[in-house]
Amino acid sequence: MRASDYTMEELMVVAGAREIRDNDVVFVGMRLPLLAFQLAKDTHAPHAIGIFENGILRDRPAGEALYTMGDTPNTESAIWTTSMMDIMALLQNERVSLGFIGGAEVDRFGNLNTTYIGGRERIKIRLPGSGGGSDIASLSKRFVIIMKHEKRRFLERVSYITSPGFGDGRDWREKIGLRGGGPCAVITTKGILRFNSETKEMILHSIHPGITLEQVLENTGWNLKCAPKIERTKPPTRFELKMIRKYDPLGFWTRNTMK
Amino acid sequence: MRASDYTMEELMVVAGAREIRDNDVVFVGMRLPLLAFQLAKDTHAPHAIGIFENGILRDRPAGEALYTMGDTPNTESAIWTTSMMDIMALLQNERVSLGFIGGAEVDRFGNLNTTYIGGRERIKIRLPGSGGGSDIASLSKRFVIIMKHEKRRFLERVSYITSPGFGDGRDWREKIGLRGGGPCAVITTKGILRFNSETKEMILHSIHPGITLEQVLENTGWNLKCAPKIERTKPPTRFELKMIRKYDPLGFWTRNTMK
Amino acid sequence: MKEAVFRFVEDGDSVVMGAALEAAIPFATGHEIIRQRKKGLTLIGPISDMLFDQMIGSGCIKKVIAAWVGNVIMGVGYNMRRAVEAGIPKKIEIGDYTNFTISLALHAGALGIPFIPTKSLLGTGMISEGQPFKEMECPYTKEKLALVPALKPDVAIVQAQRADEEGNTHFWGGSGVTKEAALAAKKVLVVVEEIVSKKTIQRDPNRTLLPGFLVHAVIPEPWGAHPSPMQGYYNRDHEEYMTYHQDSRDRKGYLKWLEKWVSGVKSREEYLNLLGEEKMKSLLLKRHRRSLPVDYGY
Amino acid sequence: MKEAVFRFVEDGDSVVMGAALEAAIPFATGHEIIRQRKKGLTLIGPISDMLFDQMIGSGCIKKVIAAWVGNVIMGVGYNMRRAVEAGIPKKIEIGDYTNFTISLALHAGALGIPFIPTKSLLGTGMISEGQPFKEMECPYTKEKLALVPALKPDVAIVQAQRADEEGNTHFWGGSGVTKEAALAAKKVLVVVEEIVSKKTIQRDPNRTLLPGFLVHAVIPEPWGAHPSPMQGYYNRDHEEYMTYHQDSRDRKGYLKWLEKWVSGVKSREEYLNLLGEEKMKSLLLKRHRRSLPVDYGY
Repeated sequence: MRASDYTMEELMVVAGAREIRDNDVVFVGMRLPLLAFQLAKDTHAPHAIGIFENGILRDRPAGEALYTMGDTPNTESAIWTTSMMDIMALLQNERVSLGFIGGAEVDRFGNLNTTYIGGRERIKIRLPGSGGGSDIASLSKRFVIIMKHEKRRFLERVSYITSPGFGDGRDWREKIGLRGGGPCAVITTKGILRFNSETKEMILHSIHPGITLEQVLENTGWNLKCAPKIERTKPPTRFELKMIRKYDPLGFWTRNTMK
Repeated sequence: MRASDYTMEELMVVAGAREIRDNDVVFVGMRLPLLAFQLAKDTHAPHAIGIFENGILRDRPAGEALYTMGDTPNTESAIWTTSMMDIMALLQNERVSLGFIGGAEVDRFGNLNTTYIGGRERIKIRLPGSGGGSDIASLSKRFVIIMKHEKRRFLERVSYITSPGFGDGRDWREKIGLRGGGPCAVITTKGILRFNSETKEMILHSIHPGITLEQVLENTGWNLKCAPKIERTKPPTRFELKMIRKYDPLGFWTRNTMK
Repeated sequence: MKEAVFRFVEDGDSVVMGAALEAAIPFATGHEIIRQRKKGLTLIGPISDMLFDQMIGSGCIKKVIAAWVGNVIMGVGYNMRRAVEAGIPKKIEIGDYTNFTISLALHAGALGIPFIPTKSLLGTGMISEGQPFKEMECPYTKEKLALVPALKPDVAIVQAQRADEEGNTHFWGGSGVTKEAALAAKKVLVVVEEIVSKKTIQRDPNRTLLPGFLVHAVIPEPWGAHPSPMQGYYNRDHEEYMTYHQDSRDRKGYLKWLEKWVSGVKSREEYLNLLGEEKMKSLLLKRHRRSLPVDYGY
Repeated sequence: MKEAVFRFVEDGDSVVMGAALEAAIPFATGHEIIRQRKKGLTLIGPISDMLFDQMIGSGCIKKVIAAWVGNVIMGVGYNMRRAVEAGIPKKIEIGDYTNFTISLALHAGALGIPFIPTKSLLGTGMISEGQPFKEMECPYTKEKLALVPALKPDVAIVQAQRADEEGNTHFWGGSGVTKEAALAAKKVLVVVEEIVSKKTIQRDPNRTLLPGFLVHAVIPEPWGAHPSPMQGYYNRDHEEYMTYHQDSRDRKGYLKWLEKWVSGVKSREEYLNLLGEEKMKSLLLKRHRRSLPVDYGY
């Protein structure tokens, strides 16, 4: 499939879905990850379970396109509808193997800021805040970050940590008292980045079709290291695209049709 | 009504019911208090609400005689069936105005032992334990004790506190960190005792029909003080008896028919 | 509705709204609060979706305690940004929580304990000085814990499907932090699609979210959650969220929106007239899916 | 049942049973554990009613963590007394909790936190030395608090009305600490009156007590809770509790009871044959009371 046959968002959904393993318990969240979960269920991860912080657990995609987790089709045919406490109990009790979060700013060690651009003391932009993102980052066994790859978003150091990645690297999470495993991948509009298992620094792992290494480096706010062999992100298959378009028929999330 | 027309248990149920005010939220428990609650609902406290630690809240008596709170008629037509956590949350959050508990041993300041006769170190008899009794004693705004009046049960000092009364008196509850109000009455097989508002010592308030003051004093293990004017406990009315016998048709709880 | 808001929501109160997250948001109640020009309120909720933004813009809010303030499908809330960044129409304070920790704070409030520990928050900007959270070493495991202090709101607005006249309330779908909020609050207002007989409640007591003795007012207000969805009654009106996002981009646009949808209507009835029958019809359920009965007999 | 107990209940395990208090007690599972001569088990439960007493008498129990051990309508449990007071058939240890604190301990386990504070326990004999509870001063209010450490049982036996083959479980009635126990436990066995289709579960997801991904085995065992009641299926068999109380007054009597009702039968089926059709019929519901449907459509 050629790059002109799909959008960057569709590629990111596919990349997100591929991070989901069969039998994963996925803290789904909203937007692209929600599509990624539905796609994974229809492809390689039929046994994955999705949980939603409003109090929903389901093991098959909703019967209609979702805009939010609170939409009525997400409740219909769920396995369990309950309270946020029950869902978060699963998360804190280490029953959740994978979470997804987005971010406005990320840094070299995968820390995310979705609250105060400019920091809490000198607020430039007030963003919506953590939502469940910080909880997922702290408590899930591993999590995937999905965001735009721009120089102003990829910083050496975020000015405020909403959702903790690896802090300043190495065993920071352990020292600070966190139980969860930290970020395992960053899916961006340019490529996929992963983390060095020792230093916990973010490392370029693959580049999306049509993007050059230079473009990635130029749009990263620090001296980004690369994996020994940088891969080319595998484009969506025809079936994957078909499924994404089924779950986002109007292209609200993946074809920029309505914003 | 003459003393020969009713049993001591029936009199105790009536006395228990009279402790329930209209609009009370009552932590009901089992045995005689359960009958007292049903009786109060049918007489002077139609707005009282009963809660049960297995997770039941109801505002009218069950449709059939109950042996335990877990019996099926106690669930049918309840207002709320839920978890113990929700019920206990009401209790700890000061939503419960009245609780009932029984005891094997009680002392001068209303502390109860239902765990170790002889104390934890020199166990003479191992009793069933706290159940919810200790929670009710600690957390309800006021509670009523119902038990047999015998010298071996009414002690200067219990050897083990399962459910706290007023400790060693006065502001002990406050000092120890308890929030609830402590015991307000002890309904026994001989009379009704209440507590001095300052010293928190148990004081004889009324004597049941057919019982003498001497019998009460003889069966109390310390020098029991009396109220300025000791009353005579009002016997059950015909209607009260009728209702009790409706809720305990076989006399299991109140006519000693089956033990 | 008018009377309940007048009597039970007082200036300066802290009020939980939107406790079920993106569904069952008490928009009708929020709009009535705006119309009554309440002052100095603190809003509490996990994800407020755009209701909090609407209320912030009206000037009746002093503080927001939340995990996320914005418009869930569109992103940022412009009134919130204007208030925080430029003090328009009024400077507001934001108490930053996460979804879980707001849930824990209300849970601690409901449980009657002063705090509850968690493994979330550690290493984040939220646990810094001046914030309500503390760190401690666990006396059992020696691990680091964050402590979340109890929240005891003055008012909880519970938006639900049905209740009887005493306030015994049935709810279905994901309830978010609704129960915790109601059990923690000093006053509870229940807003429902319909009032049903007490028997309907008693025939399925496990469906009860909240017993009536904790409820101060029961308000029947059909479509009271629009444009958010109410399971079993109507679907989400996504379009309204998109329109509001555009309308509220600048202050003038927001005021126009406010005049049209809130100040310019006297009640939910007038609001629904404005919304139009056709729109309402398009949001009705197309596919019914009824639960199967269970037996509570003996 | 045989296989599930064989595979998932191991010698030395801690096992929650009777989490719903006087109803839905897993008697069938308890009896199977006795038959398989498991050793060194720790039983956990709020009010065990007579099941724990039966198991203590069989010698497979090392410790009981509970708020109350006995026979709810008759009082004391004779096997428990013999074990504690005289070491017959074996000395057991008892961890004394209250109903609330056992609930909190399992809740903390389910929540993945090491402890939870409470205002219960203060001033009682339960918080004394050698016991699991600690006192602390609240860092917020400076008041005294008791701390309840988390319990994480090896196994939770969940007795419920119905589940699908994946273990998604529906329950109605008061559930006591069942959910907390199951969410806290490492292994979960679900014992139900009937296996239903997944669709039945999905048509009412608020009725779900527990999702199947936490469940290790689903065991259909009709009348598995007898003589305790199961809402919607059968009522409590009070007589059995009275008889057991008399039978177990001395060790010889208990052993006779054990031989007749547990060792002498191979399965629940044989137990029910022994119980007799007439008795079973007398326990069936006389008055059905079905819940009204709610709509989950969209």
